[in-house]
Amino acid sequence: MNQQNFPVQVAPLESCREPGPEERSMLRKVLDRVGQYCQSRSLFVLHYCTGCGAIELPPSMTSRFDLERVGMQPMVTPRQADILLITGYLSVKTLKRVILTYEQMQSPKYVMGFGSCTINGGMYWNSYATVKRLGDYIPVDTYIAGCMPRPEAIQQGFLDLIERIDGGRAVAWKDYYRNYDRYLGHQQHLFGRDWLTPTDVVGEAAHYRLAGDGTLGPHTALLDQYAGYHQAWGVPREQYAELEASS
Amino acid sequence: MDFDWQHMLIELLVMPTLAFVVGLVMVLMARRLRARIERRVGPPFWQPLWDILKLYSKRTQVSHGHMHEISIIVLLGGMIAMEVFLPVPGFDTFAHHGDALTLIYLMMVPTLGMALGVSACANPNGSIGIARALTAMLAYDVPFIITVAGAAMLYGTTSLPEIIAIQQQQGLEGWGAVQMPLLALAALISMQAMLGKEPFEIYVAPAEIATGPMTEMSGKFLGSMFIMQCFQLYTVSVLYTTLFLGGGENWATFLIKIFVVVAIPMTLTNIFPRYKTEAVVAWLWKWPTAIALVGLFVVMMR
Amino acid sequence: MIPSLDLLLALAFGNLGLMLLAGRNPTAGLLSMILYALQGWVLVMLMPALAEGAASGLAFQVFGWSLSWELNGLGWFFAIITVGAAFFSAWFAAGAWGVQGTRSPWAFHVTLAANVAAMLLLLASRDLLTLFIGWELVTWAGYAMMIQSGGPATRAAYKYLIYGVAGGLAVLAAVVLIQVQAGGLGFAAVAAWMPGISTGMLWALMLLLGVGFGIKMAFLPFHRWQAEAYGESPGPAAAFLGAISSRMGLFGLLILLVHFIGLARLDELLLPLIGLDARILWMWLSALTIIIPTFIALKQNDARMLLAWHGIGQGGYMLLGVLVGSELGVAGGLLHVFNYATYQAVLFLVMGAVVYRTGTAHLDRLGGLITRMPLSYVAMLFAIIGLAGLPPMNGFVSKWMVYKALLDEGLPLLFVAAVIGTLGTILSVFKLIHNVFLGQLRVEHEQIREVPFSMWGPMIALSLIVFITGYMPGLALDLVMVAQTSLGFAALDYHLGGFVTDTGNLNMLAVVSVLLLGMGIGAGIFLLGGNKSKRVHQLDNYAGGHFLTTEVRYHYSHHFYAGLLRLIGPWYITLIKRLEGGIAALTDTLAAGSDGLYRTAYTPILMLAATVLGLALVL
Amino acid sequence: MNPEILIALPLLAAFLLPAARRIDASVGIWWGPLVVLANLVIAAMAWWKVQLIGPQSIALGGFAAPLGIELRADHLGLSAAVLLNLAVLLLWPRETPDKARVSTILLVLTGAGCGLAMSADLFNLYVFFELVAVATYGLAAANGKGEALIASLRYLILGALGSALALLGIALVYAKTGTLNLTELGGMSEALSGPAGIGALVLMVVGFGVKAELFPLNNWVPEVYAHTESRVSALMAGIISKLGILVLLRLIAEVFGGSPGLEFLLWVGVLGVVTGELAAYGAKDMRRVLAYSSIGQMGLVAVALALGGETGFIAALILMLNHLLVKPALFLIADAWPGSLKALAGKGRARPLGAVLFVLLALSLIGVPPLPGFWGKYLLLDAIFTNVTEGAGLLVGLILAATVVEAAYFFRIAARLFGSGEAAEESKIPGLPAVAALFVIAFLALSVQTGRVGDYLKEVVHGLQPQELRMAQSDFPDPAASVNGKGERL
Repeated sequence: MNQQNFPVQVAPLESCREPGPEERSMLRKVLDRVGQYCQSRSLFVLHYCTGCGAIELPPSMTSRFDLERVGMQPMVTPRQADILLITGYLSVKTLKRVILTYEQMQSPKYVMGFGSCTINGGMYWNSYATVKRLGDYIPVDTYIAGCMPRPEAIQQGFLDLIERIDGGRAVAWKDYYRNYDRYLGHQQHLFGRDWLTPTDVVGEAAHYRLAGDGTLGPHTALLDQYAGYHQAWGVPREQYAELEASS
Repeated sequence: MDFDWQHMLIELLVMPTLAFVVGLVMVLMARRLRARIERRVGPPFWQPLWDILKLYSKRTQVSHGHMHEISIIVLLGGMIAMEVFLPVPGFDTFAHHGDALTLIYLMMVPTLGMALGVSACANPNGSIGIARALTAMLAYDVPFIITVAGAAMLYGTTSLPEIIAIQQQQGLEGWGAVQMPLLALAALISMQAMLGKEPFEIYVAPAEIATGPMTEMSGKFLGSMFIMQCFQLYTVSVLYTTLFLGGGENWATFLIKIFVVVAIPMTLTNIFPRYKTEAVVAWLWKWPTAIALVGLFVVMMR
Repeated sequence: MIPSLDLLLALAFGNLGLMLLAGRNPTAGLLSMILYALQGWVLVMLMPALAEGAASGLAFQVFGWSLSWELNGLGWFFAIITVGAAFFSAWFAAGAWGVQGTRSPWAFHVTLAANVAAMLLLLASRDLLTLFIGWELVTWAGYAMMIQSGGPATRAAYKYLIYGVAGGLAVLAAVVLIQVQAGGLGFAAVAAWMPGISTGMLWALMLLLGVGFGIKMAFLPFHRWQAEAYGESPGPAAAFLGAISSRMGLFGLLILLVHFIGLARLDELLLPLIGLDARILWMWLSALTIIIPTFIALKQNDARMLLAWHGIGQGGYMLLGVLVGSELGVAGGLLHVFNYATYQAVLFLVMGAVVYRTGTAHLDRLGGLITRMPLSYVAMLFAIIGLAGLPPMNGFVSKWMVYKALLDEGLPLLFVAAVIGTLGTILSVFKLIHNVFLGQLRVEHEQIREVPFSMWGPMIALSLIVFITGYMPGLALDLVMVAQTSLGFAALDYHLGGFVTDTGNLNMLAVVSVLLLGMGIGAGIFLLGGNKSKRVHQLDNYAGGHFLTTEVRYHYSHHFYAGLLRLIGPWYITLIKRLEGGIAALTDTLAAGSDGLYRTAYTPILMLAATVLGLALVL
Repeated sequence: MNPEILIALPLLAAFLLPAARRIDASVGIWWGPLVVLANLVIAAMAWWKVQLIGPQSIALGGFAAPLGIELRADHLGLSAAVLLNLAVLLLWPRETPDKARVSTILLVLTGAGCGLAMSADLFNLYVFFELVAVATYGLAAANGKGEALIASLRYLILGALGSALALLGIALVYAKTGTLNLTELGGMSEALSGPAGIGALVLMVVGFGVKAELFPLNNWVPEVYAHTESRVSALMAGIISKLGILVLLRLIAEVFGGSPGLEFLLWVGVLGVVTGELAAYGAKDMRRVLAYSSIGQMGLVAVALALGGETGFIAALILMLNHLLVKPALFLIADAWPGSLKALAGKGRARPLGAVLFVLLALSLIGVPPLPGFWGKYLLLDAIFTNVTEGAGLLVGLILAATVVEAAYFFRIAARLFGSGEAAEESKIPGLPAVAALFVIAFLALSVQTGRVGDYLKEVVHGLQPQELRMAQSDFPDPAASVNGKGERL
């Protein structure tokens, strides 16, 4: 592997931290409150349906339970979605996709672990290829236990989440930015040192003032080391050719 | 032509706002209609507004470059300009500065803006969506243009306020829908396609190309496209009402007319699956075009 | 210097001589720019003298015919576009492009100067003989311009040449016929003679001259030569050729149809059996010229070919507008000549810049250049909006005038045909800008930069003209009116922003202002309405969970509009192509036969046969 | 000096050459050119004299015209003589095994050609024509190559047969009228309006047409031009073919004007244009292309001749003049590119001047304004539309279609020349041989001065004494008196 460094631009951390409640203006507070309310009333769900639990979703969405009543709609791409719904077990391969999808979603974003598999591996606990705890890799707001949970449980989970969003308590997504190094460490442990996504979480944390003490660390340093391979943006062509040759 | 600046400024601000509000209600109506047909309850009253506000209040906003952002501005600007040039009861100063042809071409500006922005996102799903949207435009504009030509022939003018005045002078008999029913029918079908509703819904196609143009749209970008949807419903219905239903005598009848006009495609859309792209083009170039041509000849014979 | 036609021609030919001598000098481009600017100045100064015609002191006597030149309003209008197009093309070639972008800057400057001189000579013709001489010069100068880059251009130019020679000879036959029949060749004399001639003769002349001029304009069914010939020319040459060269055919057709025959006489000329009159026939041919090449353009995979095919299609609007015959229509048709020249030049220049930087114009091998060449992108954006005929650019105004004139004259089907052409144009120009500038940037284009000022300068300047004449069409209409009154039509009633008619108005000042204000409001909502956005990398993109890397070509460019083409693909009939092939094959066969005839061994037998047959024939 | 010297001097020199050669071998080299140079000077002086005092008739040996031999020192004859001498001098062959023998041939050719140009008597015309023919047979084989010999044999057979037919035609004329003097025959055109007269014209067209490269008497052309030295090809295509036309021009202008037999010439000409240009399109090597193109051009001239009238004759003359200057230059320039057309790729870049001039000259052949070929074609079309009542459209269509084909093959060559290809090897022959340069300069002068040359050609045509003027006059007039010095009709 090549040893060249492509540093990720990070602004000084102080200016990247979220301002405390006392620093926000009155208008800001009002707008944030309105925003929170709207966020809780309008939730676009991205279903990550790899497991068997997906079968319980159609009844929740259609005429029997009609989740549109509470402003929920299914959405197609991570860019548009607010909730990432993980239905069932995750293999090591699919977890990579889940992490990419999660990172491509726009904050505030919420993850729902659906079924026992996302909590402790469930019936796949003995499998070498499945992930035991989703929460190690991405921050999860709500787990819905059961194998598999009924639509009523799903509904309850959503309502619970709505309540917490409205109250400003569903902030697990901030944890991902603040303690990115820890999540990345788990990911690297599973996928290897050269694990990379095309997204730029550290940059986002800096840009949106979401950084914390745990944003940078030994694991993000590894990112710098391997960034150039995937992100040829800004890489001089001859260097890129070298990289191509070396890979 | 003397410019009444004060009045114009009011129009410039009030008309888009009105259009947005009416459009929001139209979106709500569409969603409720869908829910009713599917035996659901449907969203609450404020849902369309909440959606847009939520999207605007997103903490992170992904941009794919300046063109991505400029295109949204062009999209909103084109839509606002379009609303201003529509003749609605009490506000038609600007409608005198353009005509039906101007309006039809102005309607393409937001589409072009959206197309450029989507392409700037560098996502092939979006590009495919735009390619399909433009293909659909090529398909539905042929019958639509024939109906516009027929209307221009019938009324002898392309000025929208004039067209309204001519229809209102003659009462219900003077309505375009009565005078040229075939053209009105063809226009109704093209309107269905213009709004991108089933069976002509080819460019959003969530299951196929991941919502096409909206694939990479997030946050306020997506919110702006939701706003565009409100404007679009409003514009198309007002245009149809102006050409075929005598325009608005006053706001009460006007609102009834435009909501009825929107309700038709919104109902139909829920009972159809989607066509393939080439099938959309073939169908639109066959049936509505034939109807419109017959209608045009009928108009020209008179 | 007193501005006169002599001075203009002297400048044009002086420029040609200068370029022949000094075309290799790095300052040649600047020099020729100055000379084109001077020519433009002379033209502007000539404007007041046009009412009675600006005559040249130059005169030759050959075989009893006197050759002399005079510029009238129509020629002046075309001349000003010619000189303008040459100015911007020369500007583009004056800097880096002339050094690195072309095999021979000398060839470019010389052929450009030759084209301008030949066109001015043609536009200043006052009789059919000088017209024909100018015509042939333009044809050959165009050929010289096309072959300069060699390679596939040579083949394309060869095809152009065959068409051009055939058209030129058709014109020649008509000129001689008129000379023999009418006894004179002056435009006025011919126009005075025309009303008296028989219908058969009129058809014959219209066919000969129409074919001759129509070929230059790539009028249907002679449309197959142009795209390749213009597309394969190097950037600024293609810009010049595309902007104005084929409009010489329009100039000829205007003289023929409007000046000589007259629209009223065209109405009386009925086609046998069908009962259509000649004017409607010409209009439908124009409409087909709009539609068919436009949809051929949609299929192209080379940006320059796509543009060149559109150039053919746009020609249809011009003739269509003029043939409507109303003031609005004529003004629209002529305004479209101007507008088209502006945006077509921009488009070819931009593609020239792209080729200069990337080495290709293939639509499958580009993409995402907006981040690298933003100025070129802006220029192309303005120009494609113009080409598509959407507000707020100038192409919308002229097309609106043509549409409106068609509707006012009660020709809704032609209106529909014209709009279908526009719709097709929107589709293909979007494909153009998408595949070249938008979408994903390819790895091999990471390092390219914007072109230097000498190249983006003319592009941006022209695209500003595209916008400004769209905002204030009255500016361009001032020029158009000179040509319109010279053609014998009444002047149109217009103001700076557009028109007030009984049946509908257009005020571009209002439309564009509202559009700009709307964008202002939109910008306010969008930029202030939410959190500030963050630019992400192009590989940070939705791919259904797939990890994108630079090895993944994540750009939809190949087989664009797949659905549409699946439907209309089989509709592209290749009748004309097959006809061309058939004629070529027939010529080959006849050539082989003739060759064989001359290789026969028993020569005296032929002689005796000829003698016997000859005696039998005459006795 | 008397114009008859023009004939006598070269012939005498030709007879003396074998003897003179015995004295010193080098005589064989300079003798011929020197004599022709002298002859050229004499011809130029005679031409100038005609310019000053007008055309003259010369009775050889002092006998009056009907009995004696009449020579006509008029504009046409002397112009042709000057051009012939000039052309022979410039295009003196180089690749010959025996220079003296070629000198003899060329001297005979010059003398006979001058005689042919000035003869006002059918029999003399025939005699000189035969002399020219014999000289050209020799010339065609002069480089001693096998192919050239075969080609010249083919030419010989055709030429001999043609001469016999021409003689038959002349005999017919004599039988009908009892005279062979052209001036006198001009007054007797009624006697020749019957089948015999028409037949005679056809026979003479066939006979003289062999030299004039008329269809289908011209299948010697490609073979001969392809295999002789380029200078000989240039000479034969440039000037000798024009001598055949000159005979026909005199016959038609003075005797057979308006004869139905001209229709034969017309169609022979049209077929020549069509087949010549088509064959050139199909030809695979440069020399053949030029040879076939020559056939096409001579066909055009024949059409112009057949149409007659002032316009037709001027058209024929300008086309001839154009071809006379262009074709030799083309042959000489093309010398640098022998063999197959396919080998031409990229060669033009090595010799840009030659290639550009090649294109320019080709343009004139195609008829592009303002080059002289254009005016020829223009006048030809004018003559067609004026004189042909039926089928003018067909005629024009065929000629113009052939012109398109002409443009097609010339520019296929041009495209190859300027196209990409391997770098051309260095060849001995420069891009633009000096002689070709002279022709090109003359051609450019013609292009610039087309108006003035046109005026002169008008005078030449007027000098041909159209027969209707003759018929009005009862007795035999003095040719010099019929036209005043300024060339205006009386």
